[in-house]
Amino acid sequence: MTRRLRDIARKVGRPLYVNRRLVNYYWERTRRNKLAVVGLAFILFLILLGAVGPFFTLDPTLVDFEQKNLPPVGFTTLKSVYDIETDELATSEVRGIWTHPLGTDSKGRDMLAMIVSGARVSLLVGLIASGIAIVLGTIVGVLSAYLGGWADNVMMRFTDIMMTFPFFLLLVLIVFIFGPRLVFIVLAIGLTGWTGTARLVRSESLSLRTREFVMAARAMGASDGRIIFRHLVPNVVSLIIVIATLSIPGVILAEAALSFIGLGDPTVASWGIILEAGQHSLDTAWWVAVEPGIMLFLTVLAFNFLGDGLRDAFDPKSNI
Amino acid sequence: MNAMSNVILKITNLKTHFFTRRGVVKAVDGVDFELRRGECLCLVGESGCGKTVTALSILGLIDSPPGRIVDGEVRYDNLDLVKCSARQLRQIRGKEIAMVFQEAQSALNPVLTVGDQIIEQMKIHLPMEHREARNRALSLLEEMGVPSVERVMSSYPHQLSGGMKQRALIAMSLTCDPQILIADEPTTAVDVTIKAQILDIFRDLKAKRQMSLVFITHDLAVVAEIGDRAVVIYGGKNIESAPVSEIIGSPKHPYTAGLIGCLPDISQTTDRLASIPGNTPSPIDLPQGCSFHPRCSKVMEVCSQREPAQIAISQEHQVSCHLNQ
Amino acid sequence: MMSHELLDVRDLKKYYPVTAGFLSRHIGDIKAVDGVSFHVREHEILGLVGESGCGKSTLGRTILRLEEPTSGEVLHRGTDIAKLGKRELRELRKEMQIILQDPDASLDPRMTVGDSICEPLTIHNIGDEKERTERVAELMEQVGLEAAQATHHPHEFSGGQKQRVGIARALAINPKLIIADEPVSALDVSIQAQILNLMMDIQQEFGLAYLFIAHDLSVIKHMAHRVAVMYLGKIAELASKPELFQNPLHPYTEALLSAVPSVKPKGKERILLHGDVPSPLNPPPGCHFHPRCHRVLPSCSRKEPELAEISQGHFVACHLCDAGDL
Amino acid sequence: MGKSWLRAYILKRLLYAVIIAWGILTVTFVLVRVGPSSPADRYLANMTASGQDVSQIVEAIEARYGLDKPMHEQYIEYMGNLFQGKLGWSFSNSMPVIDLIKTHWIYSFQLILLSSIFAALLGVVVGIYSAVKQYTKTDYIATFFSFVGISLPNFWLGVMLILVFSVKLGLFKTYYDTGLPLFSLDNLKALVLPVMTLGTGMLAGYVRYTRSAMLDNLRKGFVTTARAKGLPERTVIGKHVFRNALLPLVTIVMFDLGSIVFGGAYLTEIVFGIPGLGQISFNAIFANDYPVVVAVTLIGTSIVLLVNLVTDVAYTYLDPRIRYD
Repeated sequence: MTRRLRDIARKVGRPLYVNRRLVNYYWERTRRNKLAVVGLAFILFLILLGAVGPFFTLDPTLVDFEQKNLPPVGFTTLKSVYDIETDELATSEVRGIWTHPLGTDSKGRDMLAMIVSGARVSLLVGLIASGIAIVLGTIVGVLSAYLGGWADNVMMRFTDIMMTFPFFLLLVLIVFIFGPRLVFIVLAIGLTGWTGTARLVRSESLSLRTREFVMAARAMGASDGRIIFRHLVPNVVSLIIVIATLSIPGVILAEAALSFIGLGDPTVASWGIILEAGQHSLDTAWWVAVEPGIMLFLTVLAFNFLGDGLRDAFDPKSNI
Repeated sequence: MNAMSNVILKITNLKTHFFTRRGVVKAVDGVDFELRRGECLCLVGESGCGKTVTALSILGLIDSPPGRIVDGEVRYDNLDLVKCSARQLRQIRGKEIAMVFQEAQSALNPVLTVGDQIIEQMKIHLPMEHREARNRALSLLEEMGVPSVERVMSSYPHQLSGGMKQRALIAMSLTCDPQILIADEPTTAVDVTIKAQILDIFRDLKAKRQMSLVFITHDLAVVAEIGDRAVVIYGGKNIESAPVSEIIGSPKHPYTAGLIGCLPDISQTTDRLASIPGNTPSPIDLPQGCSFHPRCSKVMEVCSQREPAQIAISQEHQVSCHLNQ
Repeated sequence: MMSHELLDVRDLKKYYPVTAGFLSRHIGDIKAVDGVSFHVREHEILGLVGESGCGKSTLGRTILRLEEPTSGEVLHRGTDIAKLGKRELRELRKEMQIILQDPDASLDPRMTVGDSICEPLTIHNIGDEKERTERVAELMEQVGLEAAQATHHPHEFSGGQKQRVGIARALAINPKLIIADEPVSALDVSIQAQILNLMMDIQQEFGLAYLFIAHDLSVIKHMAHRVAVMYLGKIAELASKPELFQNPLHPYTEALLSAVPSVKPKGKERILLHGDVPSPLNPPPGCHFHPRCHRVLPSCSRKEPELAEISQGHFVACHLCDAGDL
Repeated sequence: MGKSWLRAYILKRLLYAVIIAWGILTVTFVLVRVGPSSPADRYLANMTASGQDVSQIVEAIEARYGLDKPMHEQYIEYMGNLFQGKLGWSFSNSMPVIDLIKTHWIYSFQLILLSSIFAALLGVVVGIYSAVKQYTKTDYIATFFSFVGISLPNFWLGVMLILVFSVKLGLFKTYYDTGLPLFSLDNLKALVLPVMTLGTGMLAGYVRYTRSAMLDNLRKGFVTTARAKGLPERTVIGKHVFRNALLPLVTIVMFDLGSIVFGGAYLTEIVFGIPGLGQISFNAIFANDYPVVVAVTLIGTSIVLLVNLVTDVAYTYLDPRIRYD
């Protein structure tokens, strides 16, 4: 059965990227939304940063207590130094230096290097976990809509239970039980985050199934496989792209939130982990909490801008 | 009879454009007509020709932005409605000039009862108590031939059939005894037998209430059944206006003639329909010169160069076509 | 006799169950198609007319088995479609095609129109790549489109052009019967005439038979050879076109004919039906039409009239005709 | 037009809710019990420190609370107790779970209530205004800030607020003071930052949802009808458009509530050290204190299920078209 489906998929499923005219059409529509283009540009920049950035920065794990708590360039901070000779606490002003343009943390690690390597972690977590969630959700959604009957019922009731479950609590439980390892975190987010996708894809497929072009295909004698892969799937692809774009920031935030409450993988410096550490040194080194937060915020914002623009572009009713 | 003094609504060179990202949509681009007291004037045209936008422009109901009346005059009772303040317009809407829309399903608010929606208007325009307004609504519904009026009043739109909803809409438009009723395709979304009933109601309005009607439709057969005079609109302009019998009997514009030839008719048998080639033009880029020339069977060289002026063939019959000049 | 009957529908029924309450009890059926019999001959256009909700579209779809019939037979050249297995049904799809009402919804927005027209050829494995491309070009020209437009998507076409694509797609595998479900009701008047003419030309050129479903009697009169009038899931009257339009026997047909507006209004008094079409879930007893009928008899509310042949080829389901009281 | 079917529907939904709650409880129970340690480990750590013989004590404790039995027996016993309304004993707090919840629920409740009121009131007003003024500068600004709002990680926002208002400006305390009386200005002041933290995201969401729900209805036919009747703009927007926009809005607001209780509110409690239910369950997870985890999950799930049911029933009054079977 699966092999046959795969065969059909190969033969009839022509992915969107092959279809130049249609891609151009949607690109033209997306381009009209300036915020979406800005979002896309930032995401591309971030991907580049994550991919090649670590080759140009210092080692993010390098500890140097001599250089601890340095502010970013252009900022100054007061530092209390114990003077052995006078036996007093002397306050001196510390200036940011270009060796550490974004400053250092309480162990003297370079913030820029940490932010750059954090970008890689956060993006990977976002892409992989939402990838898992979307594939699962799409399979459940399409199958549920197409099979109908008791199979639909079982899958949707299960989805209901998953959706009613306090999501974050579940996540905390799972990560606590299996240990704070990045693999488990990604898996946990992916395996619990598919329900919304499943619902949306199901309802979209259901409405597509009753559309007249599907009826026309059936009247021509098209097989179930052909209808699923040639008509249903290409028509839900745009929805899936939008869901993916909008769910990636959610995943990144979930990982950051887990790290923030102490359930992040301590061996990998994600933005959430840096932020968690920074929270405790607000009065001595505020930038350690501010910098990863800004990156987190901008990334989420960029994905939201892009997702919103794509949704409008794919919506045949929106007049843009 | 002096025709001029009898004019209740006069529209001159009305232009309503929509300013969109893709360009200026000239939905209405120079429409002239006059409505006389007690007559039924039909605006005829295909979808996208600008007939609905014309109707909405009269009452200033164009969504702005993107739409705007860029030129022209709508004269009603010594007032130019185009230049009226929003407040003045509100007092005219529903009270002096009322409208009935095409799809009763979407024209009624789904979450309010039909009764509430009928009464609402009276409370704004007339010094009327709730009870009095309610009684008036009931009697109007009865007049529209609605059975069990009480039930209809307390129903929500989705609980009524299409024909019932259309009647409720007509009753609603009559609550304040307007001078003019503008009906935008009121028979398009209903079945044949219901269509006959609705047309009958309009005939009654004209006969019993001496209502002045602007009836918008794409169906020339309906025009023949109900209209006194007709204005044919194409590409945002009126291209021919004449009494209905003349429009149907001896159309002067090739488009009007084509439209009549297109229509399969129940009262005659034709082997093959005459047809107008091509598609209705998009109001975003109308053809140069006469906007009908790319589809016209009698096209001349001048047609693509110059827009034809409107000329009077007789006192009652105007046409804009180079053939007649 | 059997040879020239392309399609023979016998007592076809399509009910949709209605459930309600805590345990989803079955409380009744919507009888969309309730015992319909007729036939379509080769090269013939049978017009099927009725108001919205009378079941005419469901009938068309049930004949093609896009909906599973509740009971009854649909014989195509003697074979019962209702009993065919999956594979045989697919073979049969080459013989019968459908043209749908909404040209916008009936084309896959993600496919080029060329791919859409080609799809039936792909499904039935007809020809190789090159032959199919040629066939698509040929079809597009036959329906009045340019072959170069094959790579365009539906959103680049107007409503009339999309309907032409739908027609080309239906023609691709040379069917003998086309069920046209309100093919022009979504189109403008001038475009409607183009499509009607095109459908006429194609019918003559390829010797097709149409089951032409419409709510517009003027269109039916223009297109059809014979006409069936449906009311609430049943056929009220069926006769040849001249017979039906000159000598309508069922009061519903009579009222319908008089209700159609015309550019040459008849002097005749109009028969105005009161009330709406009742719900098919709970139709009136006896003759479904009797509450609206202007010639109602006492027996109409008690007994349901049978469809009977009153004269050669003229079938009517009305108690007026049983009684011989015409 | 009674809603006799509604009772059967509510019954059906309640039954269904019980099944879902049971499913969730089971999953939670299993998850917590397969965790890496036993509740007795906590005692163990204390005992080892004081040099006592550990293994005997662990056995004693496990026997005392039935932890030595096979898991399915523990499960049956726990469910049996739950069925009788007994929530069990919190190992880590050494008190009955019910008492623990009784002392802590109010902290979560006041935070969520205040944030919801703040976000909903402001969000709906800004959303309506933004939709009515679509494509104006005000709309762009509102839209932009709503994007910013939904993109701000709320735990980080909390940290930033503390940094600016507490650390730098010294206006507020960095931690929530639990000693304050509930209905006092000081308590309200202590909640300002937490409410801003939790409320900003909600507010931004409501602005967006309200705006899009209003826009969906602003161009509908019945709005034109309402204007054509001469209704003042206030009535058109407030009565006709907003009544229709309310339905999708209620759905989303209610749906959000579920995720806020255990998402945003949870993190906010941690940032500000508010000892609410989120904080308790979080600590309980780390302490393997399964009766607390299961009980809090039960409360959260019940709230979500109940809210969903209430929403669905409310729908039938907001939208007369809805009917469930």
